[in-house]
Amino acid sequence: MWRTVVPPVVFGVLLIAAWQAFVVGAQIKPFLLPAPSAIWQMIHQNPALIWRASLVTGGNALVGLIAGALVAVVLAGVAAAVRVVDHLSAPIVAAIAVLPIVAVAPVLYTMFGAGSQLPRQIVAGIAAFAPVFLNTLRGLRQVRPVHRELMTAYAATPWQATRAVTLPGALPYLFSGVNVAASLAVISALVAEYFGGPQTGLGSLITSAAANSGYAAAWAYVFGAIVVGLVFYLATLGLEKAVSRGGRTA
Amino acid sequence: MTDIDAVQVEQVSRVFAGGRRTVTALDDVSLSLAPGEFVSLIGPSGCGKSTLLRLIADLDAPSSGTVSVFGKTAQQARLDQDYGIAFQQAGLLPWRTVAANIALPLELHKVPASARKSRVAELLALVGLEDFASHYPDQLSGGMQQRVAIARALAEKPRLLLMDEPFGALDEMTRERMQTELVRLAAETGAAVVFVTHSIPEAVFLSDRVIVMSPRPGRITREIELGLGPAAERGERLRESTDFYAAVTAVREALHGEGAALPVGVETR
Amino acid sequence: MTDIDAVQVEQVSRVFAGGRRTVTALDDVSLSLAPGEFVSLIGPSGCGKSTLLRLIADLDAPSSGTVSVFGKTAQQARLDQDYGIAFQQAGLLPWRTVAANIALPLELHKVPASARKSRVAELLALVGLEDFASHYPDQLSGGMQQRVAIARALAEKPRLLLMDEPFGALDEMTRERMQTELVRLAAETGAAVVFVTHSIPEAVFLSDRVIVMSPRPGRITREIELGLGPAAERGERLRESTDFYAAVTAVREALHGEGAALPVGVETR
Amino acid sequence: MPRRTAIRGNTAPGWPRRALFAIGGVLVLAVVWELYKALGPVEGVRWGQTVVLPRTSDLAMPHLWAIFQRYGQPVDSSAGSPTVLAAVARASLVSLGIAACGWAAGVVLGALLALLMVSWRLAERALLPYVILSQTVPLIALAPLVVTWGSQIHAGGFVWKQWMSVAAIAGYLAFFPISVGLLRGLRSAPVTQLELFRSFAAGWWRTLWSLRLPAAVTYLLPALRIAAAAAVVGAIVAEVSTGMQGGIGRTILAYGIASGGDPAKPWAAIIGAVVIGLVVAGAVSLIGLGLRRFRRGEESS
Amino acid sequence: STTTPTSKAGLTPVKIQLQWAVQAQFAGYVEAVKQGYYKDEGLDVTLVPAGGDIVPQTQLANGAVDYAIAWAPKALASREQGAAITDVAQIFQRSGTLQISFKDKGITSVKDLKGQTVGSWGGGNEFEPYAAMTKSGLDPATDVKVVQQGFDMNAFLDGDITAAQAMTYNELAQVLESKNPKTGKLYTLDDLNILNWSDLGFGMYQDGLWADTNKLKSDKAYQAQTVKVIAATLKGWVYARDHIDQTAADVVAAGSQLGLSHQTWQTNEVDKLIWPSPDGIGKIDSKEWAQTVDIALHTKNGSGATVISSKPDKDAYTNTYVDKALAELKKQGVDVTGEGFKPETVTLQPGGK
Ligand SMILES: Nc1ncnc2c1ncn2[C@@H]1O[C@H](COP(=O)(O)OP(=O)(O)OP(=O)(O)O)[C@@H](O)[C@H]1O
Ligand SMILES: Nc1ncnc2c1ncn2[C@@H]1O[C@H](COP(=O)(O)OP(=O)(O)OP(=O)(O)O)[C@@H](O)[C@H]1O
Ligand SMILES: Cc1ncc(C[n+]2csc(CCO)c2C)c(N)n1
Ligand SMILES: [Mg+2]
Ligand SMILES: [Mg+2]
Repeated sequence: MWRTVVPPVVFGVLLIAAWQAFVVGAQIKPFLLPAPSAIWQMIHQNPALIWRASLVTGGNALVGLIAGALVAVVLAGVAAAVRVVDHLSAPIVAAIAVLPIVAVAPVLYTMFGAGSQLPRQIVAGIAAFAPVFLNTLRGLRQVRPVHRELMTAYAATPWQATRAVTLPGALPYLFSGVNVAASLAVISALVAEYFGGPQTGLGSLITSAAANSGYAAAWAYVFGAIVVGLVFYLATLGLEKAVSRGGRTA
Repeated sequence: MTDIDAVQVEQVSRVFAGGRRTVTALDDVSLSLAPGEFVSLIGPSGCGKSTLLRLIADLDAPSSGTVSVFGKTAQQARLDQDYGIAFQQAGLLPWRTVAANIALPLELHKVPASARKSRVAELLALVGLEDFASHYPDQLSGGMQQRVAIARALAEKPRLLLMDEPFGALDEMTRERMQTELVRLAAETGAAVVFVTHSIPEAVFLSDRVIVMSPRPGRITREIELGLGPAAERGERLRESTDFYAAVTAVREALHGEGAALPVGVETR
Repeated sequence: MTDIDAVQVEQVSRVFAGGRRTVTALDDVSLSLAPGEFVSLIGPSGCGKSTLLRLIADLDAPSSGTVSVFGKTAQQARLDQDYGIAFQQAGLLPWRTVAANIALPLELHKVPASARKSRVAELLALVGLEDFASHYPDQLSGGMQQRVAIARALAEKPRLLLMDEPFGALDEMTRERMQTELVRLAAETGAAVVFVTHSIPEAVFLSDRVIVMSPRPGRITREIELGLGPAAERGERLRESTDFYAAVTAVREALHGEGAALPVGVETR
Repeated sequence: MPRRTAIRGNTAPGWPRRALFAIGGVLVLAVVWELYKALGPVEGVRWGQTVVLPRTSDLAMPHLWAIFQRYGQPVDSSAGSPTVLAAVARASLVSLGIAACGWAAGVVLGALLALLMVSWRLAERALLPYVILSQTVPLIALAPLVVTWGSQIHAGGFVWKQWMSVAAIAGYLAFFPISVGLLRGLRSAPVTQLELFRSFAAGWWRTLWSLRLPAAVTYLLPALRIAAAAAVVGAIVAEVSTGMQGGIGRTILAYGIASGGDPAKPWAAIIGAVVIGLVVAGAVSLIGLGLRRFRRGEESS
Repeated sequence: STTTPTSKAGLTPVKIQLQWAVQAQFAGYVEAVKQGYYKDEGLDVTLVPAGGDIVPQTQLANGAVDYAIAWAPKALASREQGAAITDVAQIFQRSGTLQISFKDKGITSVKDLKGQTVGSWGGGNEFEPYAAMTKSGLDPATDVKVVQQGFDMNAFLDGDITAAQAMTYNELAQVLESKNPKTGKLYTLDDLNILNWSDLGFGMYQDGLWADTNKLKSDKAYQAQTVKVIAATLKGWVYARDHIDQTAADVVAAGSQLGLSHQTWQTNEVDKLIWPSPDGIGKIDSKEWAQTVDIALHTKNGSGATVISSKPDKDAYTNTYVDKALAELKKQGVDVTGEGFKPETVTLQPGGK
């Protein structure tokens, strides 16, 4: 605990101190680089606004992450079981993995309506899909031959084998995908706000503040985004710990 | 023998049609096992020991010939759960506790929870792991893991036990203790055992009969009937007896072809 | 012995300060090895055999006591490349061919390419793998891999060989052949050998002296001097001789404490 | 005992079959698209207030053949206007070049970080959380800083160009998978092999070069591929953010602005963006071919 | 620095930061380059396009460019953050921002926005409608649903946004270039209700030319150069007024990715925001300026902050340089007021082609 918490905290404090010293020492104008103290002041002035906007953006990211991960897991299951599906979906999955948000977000707003949060959630879901799908598929393929034969020896039904062996074995892989997907979902939900949807999230606030050179305020909202990302990251780590107690895969 | 044979392998061949060439893993192998009999398969790497065991377990099908288990087809015997099996690697599920690993076959076959619980407790006691019921496999030593795998193989009181080098990963001392235990367990439950091993002393110590195989194509070259006394009485003393050494020497010679050592550089696998 | 000792371990202890409790892996162990002498370490899992070997190889440092190799500190000996080492797993680099794996230590120590090439050819012949020079490790059987690792350990003609259960992964036949080879190699190169094993017959077959250890804390409990004749003459016959069985029995008794078998359930690791 | 199970037959279909399947997959998607467009309601399928299945108007889902037709037509009515295909191809090449620079920069930065973290445990503990959190900082906030501070750099004859800001942002996204993946890879060398090198008295650099790096290849390759995709996405977003002209990101935006009257046009550009992503990922896979011998034992499928 | 490096043919290099990609919104600058007006003044001008997140006035303040085009409210906000910049020529005399809605929605006054989905670009472009709503007793935070408007008008066309923000010269054209699915023909102005913020008294100064305050104070060469830049630019705008079709073609040729009819419309509409300029193009009117400052001081945006918190100091704008430039142009006989300016009627093609 000590060893995992103290070094990053010390590093973070040093980083912020150096940043502050640089801004103060070199008399950097706030429109070039805001001082941490100024950012903190903005956070302090407007915690309720940051909180509300974080809930909106975080909520979209969460919905997208859960939906994207669920679809990815189900599809990975099908692809692992049916080779044809795997080969058919390969180019589409590869394309989804390289889809830029800038390209899909405007299109999604047109397809699903610009007044709702859904396009943002879809963007987050698309971003979360690829890492979870690819990792889970790898995990599902990683079933050890001993375990597979054990299930045959027990005359287990396919569903029993899936539940007893395949799914639990794939969990660590699934989670390493979810870990990556978590921060991707947050950033994607946020960037998607740029192209439409209700102006209630962190993305809208950041652009708005930045366009007026209000970088201290902008970074106060970025701080909100970082905290949301951190919460997602820790939550997925915690979930992984809780679900996959008992240690490594073989 | 008045009973139906536990295992009846008749003129079985198994040919693997690999990419470029075909490998004859078993060629015209016949073998029968009486109920309660303990038979070891020994032979160099690649002679088809595992293949034979897998055919009996219906994890693989013969290219020709028939395998019957307790008078049924191997498949029927598998579906009826007539055998328990243990592989070289313990093959425990790392996300299940020791107790849950042992309970796995019972769970899969819908044994009610209460019956399951008492059977697991029995088995834990049998392999001396009562205190480790709620440990996870990675918290156990290799020997303890192997014992869990054996308990799992015994869970449904099978009349036939199939074991593929189950002690390969153990150190000599633990291994010898496990051997003593296995002989006792087999005698107590009256199960027939097919036991694959690379170790001559192990085969000799455990078995009623040792079957020596040779590779390419996999064939049975010798069967050696041993008379080392009733299972229950085997122990440390036996390992140091002259009878034991004589039997070991006999198997060694059957195996190595009367001292004709192969030249270095020719692999046997 | 007029020469400086190949290995001199004096009153060495090694204590691991783990999270909750400390483990005394070695407690006041002393040992010396003459040049060209072949010594085996045997003992139950966790008695500190590997730890002792690692101290000699300067892969770990003692908590107290001193280790010297050919009269220097263990570290100096390592930097001078006075020893070759082989681990239980072959530990070959999968992306290097057999030849490149054997050449690795030579490459690291900037032996010129031509000298390297001829030495590798020599070593390949020594372990009987001339035909496999450009194969990759995954194309070899376990036994062949182990031979590559041994060739690598011998590459710089070390005066001291450290081997930690190098044959653990091999099947009995291959293992016996490798043992015969090793005895021959050690005799030919005049290297001293420290050999860790779990197998009593192996220790007896190979060694001039067997050192029996006991765990918790790791201590040397017995040293058994063997007189099974010059290395060059050991072979299949020896394994079936009465002398051999007598020696095996002696080591077994030293190891198991005169037949006092431990009850099942008490792990020794 | 490490018994090899490599004997298993190679059941993966060969190259041509795989390609056929891939084309089949794209065709299936195309059929689903057109079927839904034909059968789905124009207003989309609604669940309460929100549209849960897309609208099928030409604006939302143009016909696929309209998109392909659009490729053959000029971008606009001005004299000498190139076809959309030519314009998209040229813009894609521009973005590809910038993404490649960003990727290279990200690889270097990520590798340096990984080396630092692998050689100094404390650095790993202190830095790794920030490496992960760095990816939650939106480019919207970062782009102005990069542009502003980039423009402060005048060293000798060197002048910071706009595309460099784009490449820098692409690199910012690319370094992350590299640092995390390479760190794992460098740590993946088995202890026994590390000790072997120690027993050979090999120094840190020798061990790095001859052991840690080769052992890391299997981790590095997927990381390089993910980084390539990230660099492309980063370049495209950054083009829009920084206002760089000539790339595919800006083209998507420009064609999007016209989408009201010309709905197929932005799709033509979006497909271009996806194609560069695939090209880059494919090119990186070629690196994998060159490093084949370091990937022995990797499962084929 | 006071040393102005000279480039090829002895011209002084100058960078002007646009607010967006090259389009007819910046026609005057494009023509000043094309017609060689900058070169005639001894300047080698580069027009630097901007994108979503690039703030022109920041680029100016940190020295990346020599001049920038910026909207006054945003530039004033940056000044509060320490950016030392000055408005030296107010090119657009009127605001071109509209709120448009389809006729059937019946939105003819600001009050009708109540309960509607209102589009906004955010980022400092939203103060005019916010000020209007506040004035009319609507709270923008609760009485309307504000939706982020993207770069296209699809959300408006699909009805996701009832009242969308639009520039007369750009987004309005985008709508008029789109087909009405019901009729299969292009939308026309008759299909729309338009709230024009400038006409309603909420206009704020938009595209103006901003310069570096400190250099204006201390650097004689920069002062002289500023006059030259303004003079050439104004001449470019005069050309754009008098040659609408040619200008549109030149803009397309300069790399605009939108079509010719769109740029022709845009040139025409931008001209309308400039001409006629009774005081001369580029002059800053103190009353208009005061209105901009007043709205900026009192209008709250979505996050509750006002654009600026105190009145800008006197360095915020100056007519000194534009006056010199105008005098110069008048001497050359250039018509800098455009009294007789008559806008054309531009026909938009589908997709702006
Ligand atoms: N699935 C398979 N495909 C192709 N060949 C196979 C397959 N399984 C086994 N073989 C071949 O059949 C032969 C017998 O293999 P088997 O595993 O039965 O040997 P074994 O006696 O158990 O050896 P070991 O002692 O190494 O376990 C070997 O030559 C092996 O290469
Ligand atoms: N790095 C370490 N940290 C803590 N304890 C250790 C470490 N290495 C070894 N030990 C402990 O020291 C004791 C001796 O270990 P060692 O590996 O030397 O045993 P061994 O005799 O080689 O056993 P085996 O036959 O299983 O290889 C064991 O109890 C082990 O748990
Ligand atoms: C996200 C977003 N921000 C601003 C605009 C509007 N816009 C585009 S050009 C222009 C005039 C200034 O150059 C304005 C206001 C938009 N369409 N989308
Ligand atoms: Mg086998
Ligand atoms: Mg050891």
